[in-house]
Amino acid sequence: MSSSSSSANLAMRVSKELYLKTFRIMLQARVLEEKLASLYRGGMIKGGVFLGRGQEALSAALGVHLRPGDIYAPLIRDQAGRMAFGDTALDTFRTYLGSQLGSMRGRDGNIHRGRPSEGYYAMISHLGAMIPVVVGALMARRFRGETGVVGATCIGDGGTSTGAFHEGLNAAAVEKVPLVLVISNNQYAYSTPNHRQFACESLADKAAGYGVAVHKVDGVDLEDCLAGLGKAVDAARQGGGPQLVIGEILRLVGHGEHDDFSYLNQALKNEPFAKDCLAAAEAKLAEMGWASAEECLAWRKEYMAEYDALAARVQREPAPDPAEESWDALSETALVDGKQNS
Amino acid sequence: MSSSSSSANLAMRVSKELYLKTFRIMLQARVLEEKLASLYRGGMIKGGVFLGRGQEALSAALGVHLRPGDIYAPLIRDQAGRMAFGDTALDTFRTYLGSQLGSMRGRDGNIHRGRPSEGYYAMISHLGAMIPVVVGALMARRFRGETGVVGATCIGDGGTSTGAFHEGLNAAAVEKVPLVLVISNNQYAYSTPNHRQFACESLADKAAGYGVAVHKVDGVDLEDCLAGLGKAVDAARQGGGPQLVIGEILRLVGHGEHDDFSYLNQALKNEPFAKDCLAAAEAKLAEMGWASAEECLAWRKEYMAEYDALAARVQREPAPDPAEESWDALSETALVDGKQNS
Amino acid sequence: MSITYLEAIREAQCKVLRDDPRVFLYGQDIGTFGGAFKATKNLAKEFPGRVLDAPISEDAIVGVAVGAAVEGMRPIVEMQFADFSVCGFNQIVNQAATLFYRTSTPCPIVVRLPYGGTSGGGPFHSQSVEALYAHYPGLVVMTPATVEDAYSMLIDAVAIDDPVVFCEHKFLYYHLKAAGLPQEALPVGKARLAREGRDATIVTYGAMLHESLAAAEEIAEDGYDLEVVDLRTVKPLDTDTILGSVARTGRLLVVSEAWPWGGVAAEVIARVVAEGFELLDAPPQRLNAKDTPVPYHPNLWTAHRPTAQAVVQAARRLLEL
Amino acid sequence: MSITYLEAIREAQCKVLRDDPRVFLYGQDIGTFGGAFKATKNLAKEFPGRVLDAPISEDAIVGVAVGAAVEGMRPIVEMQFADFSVCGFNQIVNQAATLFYRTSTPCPIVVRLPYGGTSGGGPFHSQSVEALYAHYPGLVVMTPATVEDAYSMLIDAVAIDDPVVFCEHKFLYYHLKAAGLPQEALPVGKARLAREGRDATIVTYGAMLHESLAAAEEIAEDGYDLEVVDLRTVKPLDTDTILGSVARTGRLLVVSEAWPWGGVAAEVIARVVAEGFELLDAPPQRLNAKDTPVPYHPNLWTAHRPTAQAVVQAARRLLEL
Ligand SMILES: Cc1ncc(C[n+]2csc(CCOP(=O)(O)OP(=O)(O)O)c2C)c(N)n1
Ligand SMILES: Cc1ncc(C[n+]2csc(CCOP(=O)(O)OP(=O)(O)O)c2C)c(N)n1
Ligand SMILES: [Mg+2]
Ligand SMILES: [Mg+2]
Repeated sequence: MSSSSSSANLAMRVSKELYLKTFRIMLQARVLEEKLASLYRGGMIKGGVFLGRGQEALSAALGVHLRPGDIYAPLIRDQAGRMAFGDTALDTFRTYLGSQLGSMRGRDGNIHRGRPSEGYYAMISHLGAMIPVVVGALMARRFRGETGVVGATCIGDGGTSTGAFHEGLNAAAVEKVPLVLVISNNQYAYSTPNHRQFACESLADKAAGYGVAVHKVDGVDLEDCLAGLGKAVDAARQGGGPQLVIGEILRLVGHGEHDDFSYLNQALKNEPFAKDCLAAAEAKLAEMGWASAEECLAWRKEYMAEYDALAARVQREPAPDPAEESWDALSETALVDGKQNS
Repeated sequence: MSSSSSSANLAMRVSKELYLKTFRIMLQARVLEEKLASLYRGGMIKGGVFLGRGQEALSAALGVHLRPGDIYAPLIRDQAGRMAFGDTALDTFRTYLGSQLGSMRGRDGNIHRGRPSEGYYAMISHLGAMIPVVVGALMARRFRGETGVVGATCIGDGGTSTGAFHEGLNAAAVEKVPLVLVISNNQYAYSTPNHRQFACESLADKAAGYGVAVHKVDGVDLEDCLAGLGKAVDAARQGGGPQLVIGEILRLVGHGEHDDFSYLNQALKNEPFAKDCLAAAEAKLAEMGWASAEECLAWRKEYMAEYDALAARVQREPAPDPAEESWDALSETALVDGKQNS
Repeated sequence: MSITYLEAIREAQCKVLRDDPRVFLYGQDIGTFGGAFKATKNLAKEFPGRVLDAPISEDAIVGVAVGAAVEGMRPIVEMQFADFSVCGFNQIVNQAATLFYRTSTPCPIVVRLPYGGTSGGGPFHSQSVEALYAHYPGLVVMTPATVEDAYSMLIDAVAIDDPVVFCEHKFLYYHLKAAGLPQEALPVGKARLAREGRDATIVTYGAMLHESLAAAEEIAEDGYDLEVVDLRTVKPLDTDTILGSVARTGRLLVVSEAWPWGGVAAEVIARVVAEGFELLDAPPQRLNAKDTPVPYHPNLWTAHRPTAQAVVQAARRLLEL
Repeated sequence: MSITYLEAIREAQCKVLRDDPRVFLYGQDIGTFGGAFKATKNLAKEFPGRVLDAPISEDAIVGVAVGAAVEGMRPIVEMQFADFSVCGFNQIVNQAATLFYRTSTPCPIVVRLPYGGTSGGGPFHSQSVEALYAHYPGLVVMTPATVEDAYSMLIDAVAIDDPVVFCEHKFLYYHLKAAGLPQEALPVGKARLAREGRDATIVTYGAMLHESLAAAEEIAEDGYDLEVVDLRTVKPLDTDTILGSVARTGRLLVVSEAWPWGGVAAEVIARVVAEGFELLDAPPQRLNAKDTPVPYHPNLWTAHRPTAQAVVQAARRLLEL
């Protein structure tokens, strides 16, 4: 594990360009999520809102290392990674606000959005379930002779307890596919603390049991996230087989916006992983002379204005109309039950 | 890992009494299974026959360390462990031959037998599924204030790939229950060799990922099995939490008696784990002067005669009679669908 | 003082924890946090060590309950949403449901499933899964529709020596209120005449009881009098009560929030026509959700599930047949 | 030359592997070993790298297939026994079955399920699970009953852009033979008139087709002429063909090997009475397995499942109603 850079260490392991680019994505995600939270409080969103506050560095660092043609199956708290992979603020709002024009057309919502045909997979709620799907996608690419492709997906500390996590990671290891699996250990699964979730010393101890490579990153340090994820993604891309990445962080918000997080063990706030990765990155930018606090504030304001406008626009978009729906669950309409002879 | 004893090493780590007792159980299991195979070939058994040939040392060594009041959920190849735990040859024949007098009354068969109310659990076929059940049983004992109890169950190399294995072992670790989980790595899951099943170097590498203690034993060396299982069972009994035991062996027969094992990689026969544990134990007995080949042969003949007679007797027992069956799946007959008002 | 459907479920668990030392609770976030819906609020504090948070392992959760039951406990398991119970499906239908038949060892577990649609729930937080469990032998499947039943049936469920799948409807959690807890209840397996009528019978359960009752009120304005039967448990199914009602009315509409293919509605109709064909004055009809995943957007969701309006329409059609 | 039901399944897979480079096979022991039932015998050799042994991970197996399908492949998955498919239930019903509805991305996977009872199979190697999958939206559920259908429907299944649950009956694997492979087939979703008759209609599928046909022959000796409809797919269900038959005969018996509560039999009856009530001269009846786990002992098993004798009895009762 590379520990986070100290302020004395001005030799960065990642380029200014990459750092800055990722920072801006993190900031976009943060601002966008703040807008989502405010829309939620205003009763504009019918379903739940689950934020990635505090996890932007880890999430975005994965997304920026992926390329078009790669496969990405983000999870609950990956707004930043999604934006890094190319998801738009527009489609985010459309999905949360249930616009008919959103990628999910009101049929599914919020974090479940995606565009599978573009390599951007749409998670189902059942935790762990996306892992084998990405493994299969990578097997398909291999069947077709494609090389240099990477498939990435994420899971929480809680999600590691699912049978799906185990079976999926094991299948990846047996098939030696270029999977990058990022575990965001944010100390809680909903209200459940780590000690009621698993008994290993570190989630990194799981890697040997699957025979996969493992990387620990400081999840609140953008530089370390970028360096660690870069190594993991490269290793996968170059044929090194599945890569497990573990980032320690703290969820800085409730499980969802309905949750007041009253169960947070306050002592955790003093842990190094409890830092706000965005504030830390901003401080680093200033320290490196790459961007000043004023510049960061200007960006924030720019994004706020942009998202306010976008949200307003999307709220005027048409909602899905039941009368226009085909109400078919099959693509082969001739095989829809009750319609096959009509 | 304690390696198997060399012939020079006459200082045994287990008592003559225990060694001899376990050997005789192994021999009983071997002879009984040979009888089952011959009944199978004779068309007397309708379902499948799955033998534990070559796995008797590992299986019996677990069984002899359990006590009345402990919980035992054996798997496919645990005829020896079952007999060590107190299952009888009579009930074995009754179950395989479908006698109405068997513990399963013809409703379930062969390896699925058990007497759960006596701590002897009846496996379902779905691999891995017994692990959380034993965990729950141990939690129940703890609720009732019982200490010093152990729950043991077994799984194959193939069974480690199931989600149930993962969730069950993780639950055991979180609850710190006195579970002893024995993995018999017999190199194959049906026809599937280890390298298509998992990619870790050793299945023992899984332990750290769950935070449980681990023991490797030489699965074909009775002494090592007895010593290793003894340690594991003691540790669990004394509050050391879940214990994972891994024994390397080779399945010496087909998956079931219908299977000619033609897929066996012949090179494996030269591996140390390919030894016949029963023959090795017999040689050891002679070497130690604890029992001669003649004595062993006499025992074998005794068991053969006993089982021939038992099988003949059981074959004359009544088969289950559909007309006498209640055909109720519920214990509360008043709640059986269609009968609740009658 | 009034009590909600959800509070009734909490109170029932509180009562069985108090009265029966064999009871313990196991499920995700049910300890200090009190559960995703607060169905176990304060119970961890009131009953220390008996309300345990579980890892995200539905299969192990049910397996644990089975093992504990074999050893004499009476575990109640909470699934965070019924939709996730399919991750523990094997343990429910193959372990718990077969245990007694195979070994004569009873398996007294209760699996609580917060089920059914709510606005914005979407495909994975809205499912009605009662038909899956009722199809398998060896399970009792309860679907309480009232505050009183939520309370008394959960207490019954714990007392039953067999595995009970307890489907509690999320839509009713906060909305549905009663004046207090019931003193007595119908026996398990008995359906309830929720509304008397003479022109047609609506058989239903869960949240659809309330849509059906509202529909009956609306139709009453046309001078039609609908009888409404609340199934209470869908397995066992109280065919006698249904047949008794159809004998009075001659017409049958079954309303279910589940998908159409092969659920409660089909089962009720198949029984009624086999045993009470000559009682019927018109073809029995059913009203189900549409045969797609449950959509997220409220507009779509409202069109996907049967509503009082849809019941009114279906009942009018039936009355005209 | 004659070919068995099982060989037809092998031949179909051989053909799609040969004709379509997007096809690959994934499942336990299906490689060199050729599968627990030899349904993939020699295919690993004939199509190197395209017939892959999987770990004992039913959930991951289906998940892998879904991911591959999204990327343009046409995976066929073999479950060693249908009974183990419940360990992959979540991926089938929540991942595969919802993908198209949610995202407009088709999910062309085939999940082969060796299902149904055989002598000595017992509770965990005998189950009929078609109703579980048919209940969920988003799946096509096939249940071929003949050698010809086993072949042509499996080829169809691979061509279909949606997930297909292919229930192949183990009892038919070795026993059922045909002269050769078919040249043409009915379209997917169309039921087949397996026997023409005028006195009553038996609707059935899978192994029960043959019990029903045998029963029809026996009853013919009494001068009664039974019509037998083979459903072929249970979802979609060809209601029109069933109604057409019932219109001719006026009587309906549905025979299914599955458990009674809410399966194919209930669904067929609910449809017939809703849409064809006036066609019926007698109450429609059904014959199912008993509502317990499938017993191990042959004596019990024979009593648990419907046999030709049981169909004869049920049909005689129906004819007398
Ligand atoms: C199989 C399954 N069981 C239960 C849930 C309900 N659930 C949704 S999120 C969550 C907690 C997830 O915790 P973790 O994996 O640590 O991710 P985090 O929310 O902390 O990012 C739970 C229990 C689920 N989605 N899937
Ligand atoms: C969940 C599940 N999937 C598939 C099977 C079918 N099956 C029975 S035994 C077996 C192989 C088991 O191999 P292993 O666990 O190594 O045990 P061994 O037979 O070698 O003792 C398989 C695949 C099963 N019983 N359960
Ligand atoms: Mg977490
Ligand atoms: Mg093995």
